[in-house]
Amino acid sequence: MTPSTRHCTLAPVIANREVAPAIFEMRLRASEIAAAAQPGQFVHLRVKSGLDPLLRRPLSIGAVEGEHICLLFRVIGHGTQLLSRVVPGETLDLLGPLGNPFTLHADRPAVLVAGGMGIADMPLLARRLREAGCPAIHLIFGARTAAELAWTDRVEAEGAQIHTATDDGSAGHHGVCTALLPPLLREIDARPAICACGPEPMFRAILSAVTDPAIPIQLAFEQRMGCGIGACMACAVETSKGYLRACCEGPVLDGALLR
Amino acid sequence: MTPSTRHCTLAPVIANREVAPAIFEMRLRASEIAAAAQPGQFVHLRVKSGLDPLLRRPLSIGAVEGEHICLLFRVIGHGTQLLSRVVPGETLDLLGPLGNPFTLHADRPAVLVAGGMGIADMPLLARRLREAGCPAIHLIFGARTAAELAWTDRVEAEGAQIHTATDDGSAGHHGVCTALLPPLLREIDARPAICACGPEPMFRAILSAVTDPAIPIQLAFEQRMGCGIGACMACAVETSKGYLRACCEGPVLDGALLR
Amino acid sequence: MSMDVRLDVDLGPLRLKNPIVTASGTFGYATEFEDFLDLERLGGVALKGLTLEPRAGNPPPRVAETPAGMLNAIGLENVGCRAFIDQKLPPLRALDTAVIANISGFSVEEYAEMAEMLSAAEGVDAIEINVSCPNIRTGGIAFGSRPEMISEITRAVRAAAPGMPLLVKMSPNVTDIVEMARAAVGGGADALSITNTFLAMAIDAETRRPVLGNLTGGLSGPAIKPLALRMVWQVHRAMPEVPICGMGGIMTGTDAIEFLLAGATAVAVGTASLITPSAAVDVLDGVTDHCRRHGVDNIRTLIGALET
Amino acid sequence: MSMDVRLDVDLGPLRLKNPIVTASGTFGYATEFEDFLDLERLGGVALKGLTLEPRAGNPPPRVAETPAGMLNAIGLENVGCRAFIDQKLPPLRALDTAVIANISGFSVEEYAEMAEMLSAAEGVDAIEINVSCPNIRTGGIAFGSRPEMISEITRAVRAAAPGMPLLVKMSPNVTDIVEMARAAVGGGADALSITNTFLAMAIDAETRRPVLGNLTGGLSGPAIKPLALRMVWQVHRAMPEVPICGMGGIMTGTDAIEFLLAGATAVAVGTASLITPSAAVDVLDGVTDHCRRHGVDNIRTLIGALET
Ligand SMILES: Cc1cc2nc3c(=O)[nH]c(=O)nc-3n(C[C@H](O)[C@H](O)[C@H](O)COP(=O)(O)OP(=O)(O)OC[C@H]3O[C@@H](n4cnc5c(N)ncnc54)[C@H](O)[C@@H]3O)c2cc1C
Ligand SMILES: Cc1cc2nc3c(=O)[nH]c(=O)nc-3n(C[C@H](O)[C@H](O)[C@H](O)COP(=O)(O)OP(=O)(O)OC[C@H]3O[C@@H](n4cnc5c(N)ncnc54)[C@H](O)[C@@H]3O)c2cc1C
Ligand SMILES: Cc1cc2nc3c(=O)[nH]c(=O)nc-3n(C[C@H](O)[C@H](O)[C@H](O)COP(=O)(O)O)c2cc1C
Ligand SMILES: Cc1cc2nc3c(=O)[nH]c(=O)nc-3n(C[C@H](O)[C@H](O)[C@H](O)COP(=O)(O)O)c2cc1C
Ligand code: FES
Ligand code: FES
Repeated sequence: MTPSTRHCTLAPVIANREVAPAIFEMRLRASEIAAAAQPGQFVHLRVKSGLDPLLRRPLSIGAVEGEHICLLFRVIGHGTQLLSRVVPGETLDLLGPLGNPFTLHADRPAVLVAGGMGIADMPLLARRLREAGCPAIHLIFGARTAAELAWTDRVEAEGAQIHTATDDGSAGHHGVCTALLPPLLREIDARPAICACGPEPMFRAILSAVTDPAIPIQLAFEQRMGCGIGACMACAVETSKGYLRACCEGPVLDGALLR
Repeated sequence: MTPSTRHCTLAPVIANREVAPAIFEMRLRASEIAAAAQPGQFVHLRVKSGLDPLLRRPLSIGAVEGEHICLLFRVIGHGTQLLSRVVPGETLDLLGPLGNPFTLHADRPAVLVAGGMGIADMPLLARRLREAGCPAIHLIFGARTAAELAWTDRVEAEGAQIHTATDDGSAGHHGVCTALLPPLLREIDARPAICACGPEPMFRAILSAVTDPAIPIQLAFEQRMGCGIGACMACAVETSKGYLRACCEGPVLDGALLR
Repeated sequence: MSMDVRLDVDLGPLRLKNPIVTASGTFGYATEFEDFLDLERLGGVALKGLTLEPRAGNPPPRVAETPAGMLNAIGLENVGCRAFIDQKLPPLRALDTAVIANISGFSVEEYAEMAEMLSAAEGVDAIEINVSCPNIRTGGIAFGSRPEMISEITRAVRAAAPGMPLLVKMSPNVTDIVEMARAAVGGGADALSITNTFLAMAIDAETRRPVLGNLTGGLSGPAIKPLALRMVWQVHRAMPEVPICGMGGIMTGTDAIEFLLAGATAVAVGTASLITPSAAVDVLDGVTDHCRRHGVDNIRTLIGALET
Repeated sequence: MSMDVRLDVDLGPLRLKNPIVTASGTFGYATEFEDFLDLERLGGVALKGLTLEPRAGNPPPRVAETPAGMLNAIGLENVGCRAFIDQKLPPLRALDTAVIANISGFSVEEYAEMAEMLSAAEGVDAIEINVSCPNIRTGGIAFGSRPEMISEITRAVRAAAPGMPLLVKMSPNVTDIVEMARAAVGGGADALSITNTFLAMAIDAETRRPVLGNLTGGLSGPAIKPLALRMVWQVHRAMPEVPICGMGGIMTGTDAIEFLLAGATAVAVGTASLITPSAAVDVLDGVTDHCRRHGVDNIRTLIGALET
């Protein structure tokens, strides 16, 4: 992350719509952030200008289209609830792009693993991999139910092959998505690079399924944040190197640190 | 005030527009409050449903039209600022009508005295006086400048004679409006009843200008409030009978208590 | 269809039909709220703080709004203990809800005298001793900041009203809330109310004056919830057998559940009632919903159930 | 066109070009903010709290949001005093702003040792003694809740760093802030920082667990402003000659003015910097605007100018 690319900006909301139950896609005009964004990075945004909520909320930069960035978020609490009611014409205070991005291993096949809202990282990542000439892109995507498999189309549009799983079996594999990883790895001839975003149990499943040290694994972490810029030490993630900050050493961390 | 007429209701905002610089007129649909409202009473409203602001804000019920009530408010702080941005379609949580209303002495000429936002009480008061057969209604209205003489038309429409004053001389008498009171009293043949709403210095000026005990003076007070329903003792107004609560013994108090 | 939830709790000897009571000073003498809620749905009502003599209270302004909170410096305006018994208590006698009389004194004798009067009067179900009102300039330290004073008052009230359920309402403006709680229990308290308001101040930068007529006042409302929760938890951990009535910023059923988990047996709704007159029953409904959603069939299983 | 306002103040022996500093722990080691503001516009920067040895800090989650506030239980994660001097201090030396090193110890000797190291290192303009971190389980009472401990630490640091401007940062979790302030001044403090965070707790009703890994944490942000203002006012009234750096929930220039009126000579911006990285200079601009609007040509005339 090059510090000088970070911006604090008032971004007009262009669109905000529910693309799946309680999952919203928001499009904002934020040209500087759009120009600088790398996959895996996030914006830290103020939901309202008052005191409620007080802290910013971190959301992945899901896709970039010209001057626009697209976010995908699930309504889980007070902040995202309010965010879901924002209408075009309002502006949001954004800080970004922040955080350590995915390293592109474009010489190998890429296996992207998304659990739930982890999908939010994937369209931009797939696009940059494709642009960098990545030979093959696979997306393994697990959600609770078919209706929540949002943004699959965006990743497919970057030429990725999609492998889905749902907890209730309403689409794709019936069960956890990491079950799809071993057969896929056997199918792929070269050693791939794995990029994952999702809940920690998913990370643990990946780490135990993939033991070959020559397969790079990158994991994008979520952690409660304060500043988002490395100053407050709120966002500690426990690793074999001690606590690392999800907002600057992360959110993308080398899987080897989590073994 | 008959307790059983009080309601806590979600009222849809029908209109909200700036009728003078930083002065807004808001129309809401609140049929039960509209049906029960008496002049001098107020609604206690929540500006937002969250925690900011926390407390309700008291505003006079300025006018009643069928199921609608009209409020007139000046933007002075955080709450009224937010209120000025409310748009039709939103709903506000209203508690009302609250407080002790003006007693109508409809057998005598009425002199209404409004200082600044004190005008907010006057349209409904003038209407009820007219309906009760009041022989003559005079409005003395003082504001900082001509542009702030809002709602004069509404009172005039009830058949009132209007006497204005402005601090900067841009309309009517150049100076405080209470200067208009002694000449008007001399002009009126019968003993009038005085109803006033405005800042405390205005009340003092009225009390010292009108010493005839046979002229009833009613004053509508503003005080910071908590509950608005007589329970918290927040809204104490100092009177010769000790502290009285602006929200239930007031806002309209007998001027004799303030001598 | 919806699950039955058993809601009754024992605040020491005081059985409440459910854990929701109102907080003293925010619910008047209860009848003010009759238009807006059914008083009999409440576990109990703690009424406006009483003094032996009627009090006029502090000069206005008496309230100020602060971020997610409010300051008050009412100065204990009340009708006095005698007029309370003669005028305010009778309409409450017929009600099926616990009536909690809250008392403030300026000497130990005053507390004892009020306790005697109130326990002789029919219709008072419990006495809550307010040792912490920070708004009155007594010319000295608040009773509630000294353990020996807390036990002395509690002992005196206990002796004056032997059979009466007794709550001591703690002041949060202390270094060690557990020490103060021990003093109250040592003096004979059946239960503790935690917490009263936090001494605070608001200033108007434009006029360069304090906002409150009394200069300082007590902070209440959501802003203090994390402070009050911590105190309830500390006291419960130190004395798990002592029932606590928890309060401070409770606006919703979820807030109330948090206090129960921290160790409160009952909770009081204060500032919220000033904002929404029906707040206390709304909180009760929220608590019941929470229990149903989580399959809790007896509210008592939540008390102190925080997993740490 | 716009009036010139004289902004420099003296925090005891420490001259600040303006009264706005950053609050320790919310501004990292300052360089993290270079993209967002000009550090040289600030009166000073108080940096992340240091300990003698590097510290890993508390298990996550380390922050929680509360109504108009936040809890933190960072647990003093820091690089340690030596690495601070070697790595973090050099980039700050060239800056024209006061550098305030904030120190926490687990024994009086540790405080003294850090003070000696820091005063020997070029580039530290003042030392701020944190006697109040409530997050570290030292197995005992916080230093900041005992007057004798406060004076002992202050004396030890004073002796170890004789020429160094010395601030003592008070804990608000006490019955009598004035007593603690007297202890600090008695021990040799040049000025007082008022206040640190308030011990508090957040509970997740769904999971029945405390939100913070450390169970409790420190409350900061707008929610505490009325509490902090009261403390600044109390201490200033008791000891008008002692300079105070006021803090607690300052988000705007108006908030800062309120602290100055209450008696603060300087103010620190804390939580606000986590929300808006440029907050400290925004507050400075707001303060300057306020002075212009009110015809104040020297900020010093506002200090303690509250009319009561
Ligand atoms: C780097 C990063 C990228 C993220 N990207 C996305 C995304 O693209 N889409 C998406 O739906 N979610 C994403 N999240 C999670 C998202 O930040 C939370 O869902 C959101 O902050 C919840 O806010 P709330 O007010 O609705 O919830 P509340 O529970 O009310 O929030 C309370 C506090 O906890 C924090 N918090 C709660 N859950 C989380 C969480 N899972 N991670 C971090 N902080 C949390 C909030 O920020 C807030 O400070 C991301 C998190 C991180 C750290
Ligand atoms: C019975 C009554 C009727 C009123 N009718 C009107 C009206 O019709 N039109 C109108 O413009 N204003 C009226 N006011 C004043 C109006 O309530 C305040 O202007 C408003 O509350 C300011 O809120 P704020 O958040 O913008 O100001 P802030 O200063 O940010 O408010 C802070 C706190 O102070 C209280 N407050 C501030 N000023 C006043 C005041 N003058 N009176 C009472 N509380 C105050 C607020 O309610 C709030 O609790 C009335 C007041 C009362 C008591
Ligand atoms: C306006 C007001 C008046 C109060 N009066 C009293 C009182 O007379 N006696 C008392 O023990 N507590 C009194 N309190 C404190 C409340 O009972 C309660 O302890 C406190 O407000 C915290 O709860 P809350 O945050 O839900 O309001 C008062 C609080 C407010 C806001
Ligand atoms: C995340 C965080 C970390 C903090 N770390 C320290 C610290 O290391 N040393 C210290 O003295 N105070 C520390 N504080 C307290 C602040 O310096 C300040 O006193 C407090 O937050 C009140 O100010 P505010 O409300 O403006 O944040 C910390 C506060 C926060 C929010
Ligand atoms: S959020 Fe502040 S250091 Fe990461
Ligand atoms: S506002 Fe509560 S008694 Fe009047």
